[in-house]
Amino acid sequence: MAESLYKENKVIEDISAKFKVAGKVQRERRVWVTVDKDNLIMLCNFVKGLGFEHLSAISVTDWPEEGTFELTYHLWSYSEKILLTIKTKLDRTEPIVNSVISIWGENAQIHERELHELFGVEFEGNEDLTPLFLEDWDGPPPFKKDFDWKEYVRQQCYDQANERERAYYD
Amino acid sequence: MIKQMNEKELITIEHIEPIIPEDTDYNFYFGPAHSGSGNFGVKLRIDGEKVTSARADPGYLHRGFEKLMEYRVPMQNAVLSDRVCILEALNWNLVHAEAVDELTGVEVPQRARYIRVLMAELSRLQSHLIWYGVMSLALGFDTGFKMAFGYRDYILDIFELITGGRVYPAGYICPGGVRRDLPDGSEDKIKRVLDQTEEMMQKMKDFDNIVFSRRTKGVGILRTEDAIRLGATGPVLRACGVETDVRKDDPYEIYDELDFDIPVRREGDAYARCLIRGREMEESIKIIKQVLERLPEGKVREPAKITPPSRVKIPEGEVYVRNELARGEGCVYMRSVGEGEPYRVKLRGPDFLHMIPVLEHLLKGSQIADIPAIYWSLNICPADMDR
Amino acid sequence: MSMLKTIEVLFETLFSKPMTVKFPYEAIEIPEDYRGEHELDIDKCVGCGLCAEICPNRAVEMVELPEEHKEKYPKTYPRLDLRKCCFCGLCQDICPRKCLILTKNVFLATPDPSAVIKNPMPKGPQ
Amino acid sequence: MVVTSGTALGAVIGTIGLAAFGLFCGLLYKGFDRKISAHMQSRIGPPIIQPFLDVSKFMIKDSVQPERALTWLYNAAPIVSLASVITVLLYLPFGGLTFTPILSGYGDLILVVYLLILPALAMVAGGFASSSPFATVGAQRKMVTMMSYEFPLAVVAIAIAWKLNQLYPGESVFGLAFIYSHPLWGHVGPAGIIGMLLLFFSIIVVTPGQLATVPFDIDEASPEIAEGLTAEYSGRNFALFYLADAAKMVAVGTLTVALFFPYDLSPLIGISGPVGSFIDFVFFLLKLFLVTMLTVTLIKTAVARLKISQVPTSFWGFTTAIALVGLILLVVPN
Repeated sequence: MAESLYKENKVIEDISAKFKVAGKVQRERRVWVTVDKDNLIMLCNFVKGLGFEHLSAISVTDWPEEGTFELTYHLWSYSEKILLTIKTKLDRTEPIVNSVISIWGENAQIHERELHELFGVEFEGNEDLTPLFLEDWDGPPPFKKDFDWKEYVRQQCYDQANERERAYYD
Repeated sequence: MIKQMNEKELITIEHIEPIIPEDTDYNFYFGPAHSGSGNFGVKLRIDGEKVTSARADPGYLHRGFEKLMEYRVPMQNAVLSDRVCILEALNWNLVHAEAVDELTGVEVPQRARYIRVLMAELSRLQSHLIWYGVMSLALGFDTGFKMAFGYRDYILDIFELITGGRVYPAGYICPGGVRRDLPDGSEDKIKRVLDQTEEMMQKMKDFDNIVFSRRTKGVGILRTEDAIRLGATGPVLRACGVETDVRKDDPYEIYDELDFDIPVRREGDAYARCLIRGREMEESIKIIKQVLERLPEGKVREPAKITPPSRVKIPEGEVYVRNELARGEGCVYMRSVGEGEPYRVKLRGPDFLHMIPVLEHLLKGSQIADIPAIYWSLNICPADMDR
Repeated sequence: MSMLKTIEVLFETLFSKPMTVKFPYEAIEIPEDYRGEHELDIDKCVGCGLCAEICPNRAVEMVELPEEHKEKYPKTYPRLDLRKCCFCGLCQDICPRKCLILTKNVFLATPDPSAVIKNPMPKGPQ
Repeated sequence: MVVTSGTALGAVIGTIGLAAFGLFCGLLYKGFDRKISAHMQSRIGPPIIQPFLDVSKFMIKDSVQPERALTWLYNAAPIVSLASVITVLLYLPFGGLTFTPILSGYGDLILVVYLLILPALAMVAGGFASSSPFATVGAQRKMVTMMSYEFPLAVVAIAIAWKLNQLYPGESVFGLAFIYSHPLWGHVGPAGIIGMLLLFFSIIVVTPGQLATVPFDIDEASPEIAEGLTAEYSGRNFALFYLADAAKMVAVGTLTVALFFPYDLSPLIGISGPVGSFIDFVFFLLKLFLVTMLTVTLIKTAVARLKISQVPTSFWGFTTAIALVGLILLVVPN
């Protein structure tokens, strides 16, 4: 199946010519690029110019042992028909990165709003980081690995009198 | 007689100020508790009959699948995956199963790949029928609603026969292939159902002039660059002139061996979206017929027996899978660190973008009477937005 | 114009057979391996607990039988909590002895809460 | 108003009997309407007596009242609505000429046409009184529909009265009993026939407007404004509205039959006396059934709802034009 991955390698060459990145072609139409936080925005601008207009998704993976958040931007180019994933690492304690709204518009804005709510990542330049799904949630960001939801539920709404709940908790 | 509850026993609900329109400018909740909107709310600011601003209010169906899937093995996640959006349960099964297959690198038997495409396309057909039913109900055409759900029931009978459940296939398309082989005699049952669906599509063409063209032409127009900027995918994007379909651009399963074409229109209004979905149903029927002719023999699942959760190991790696669902592009990013459960799963539903950025953009400046037409022409499903 | 076409279609449907059936008097028959209520054949069950392990909703629990059956059935047997169960049939597929089968019975609405927990019971008269 | 049927007591008993039979007939026709439109959509549909079950169910349920509602108007609206429909029934030649209408007089066609507004007006008042935003929007929309379908209806009434006046000058042309006994179809030339057909067509379009059935049910369009007008009503109040709606269907149907199909069967077959009048009565019910099925059921199943902005234009523009052409064709060439 590995016919000539010419287009994919060319993408990596274009990118690594300008930025210090670690690129990898996983299979046809799948290119993975890791870049450090500082020149993320410049890379995104450059890549948008290359034709990657469609921001498919932004996702965060939480690595508590390493103390980092790993941000992945999945971009699809309608013309090249390749999916480029840009990965970057953020410090876990104060995860701040500048927002890509200027590049991909409301599509990025709504993804960032969700990640801010579920992981607590700060996106500079995105004013509307108001709660999206969990309106009046006062607990810590729930999707982080070290959020012990069992403990949280036990404190918040464990009602001793209810026999079924007691059976569940003890 | 009914015991009169005296004042004390009544639960006192703190007084809620109802919204009485002072003059023409007031709030209007096309909200969750509303028969025309599904469990999802839009806060509209209305001046007279025009909508001046719209703000989506999601979160009524947030079940946290991405967190749940971190505690279960892929086989259990397959059962979970069809609840992400039950209107196209099998398509979501396919996305999840492919992600796990690519991670584990298992060689899915050829027969299973054909059955997977067969079931995914049947699921797309019934999803478009649901859209047609609910859209005509929103426009007041009751007959379209009753007939669409009536004909969709024939497709559900096929699901009942093959997967054992009408709406919930319970992970029929699972990592490694499909859970059960097709019962014998199901091929001609499927062919009969296709004829019945074609019968319904002929009726849709007959009803077209009364319902759709008058209420949806020139309504909710989306320009091409807005569509891309707002993240629209699938029929919504193809209605604005962008010729893209994940089954053609980023082929998966056996779509590259099948021949079908992608309907594209330029106008970008609600009527174009309706026409595209009608044409897509014809393409799906074409695909199903091709699959039925070339269905090979053989096994239907790579590890025939289900390995118990304690001994399941997913090799380390990360993968991003894109599929063409009935509503748009559905993707799964799965990251594994070598244990039995995936380390991180990110589900990207098409409606996450259609219901918040695209809907807010389209509703601004529209008439009140056009809200249902715009709302349902996007074929929204709150389940795969909230996840 | 297509208004007449619609009326023609409606009159055609008026005199053709309706799709629906009058449910309690006549019903659409349920196909063979439909995923309905569970049925445990306790003699074949060896109490391996695989069904409890695979259940995505943790609805299956291995329990011992009450005292009077203990000596005949010493092992632990699956107890099903139908409130949690989503009838996915994974327990039926993983069972090595094929003794936990999902039947075609789907009429599970019941007023008394105890019928929701299906305890493993030996078949036939005690 | 001259009370023709003898003593006041006779009138009271006649009223009660007519009201009961009108409501029974209305609910029965609603049952037929749901059954036939169900079969048109290839499904079995509820039993014919379903409306009776619905009404009895509503009667049992207790009627919850919103806290901020204007209580007296909120509770009076359903009663006024039902009462006004029953008074309309009194004027109509219900059941052919065998039973002369209990109240009849000189200008009762005009009175009936405008009395038919009262139930809708009562519903609007109820909607405003219940102070729910959905009901308020629904009430505004109902007023728009009411205002717009009056014009073509008036044109039809005047056309027929004008033609009758030409044929029989000096008679009480607006009296429904007179109209019922002088069918027009025989006395008009081909142009008149076309005129009558056009008038009948505009009545077909007006009837859904009066009854708020599908193309014009924007006042309780569920997808846009959930249940609109009657959003806050439940229990007995809603039952009264439901009955008023059923009786109104019979009233509007009878008016159409009186204006356009006032023929009796018994003279043709030559049987007179009690059996003849019974045959007439059954024939009338059959005519009423056909007219209702045509104007309510078929249109409800075949057409989608109009937008609020399209309702006035479709009535003032399209329907009125057809009615006026019908009027001219009917009246001018004699």
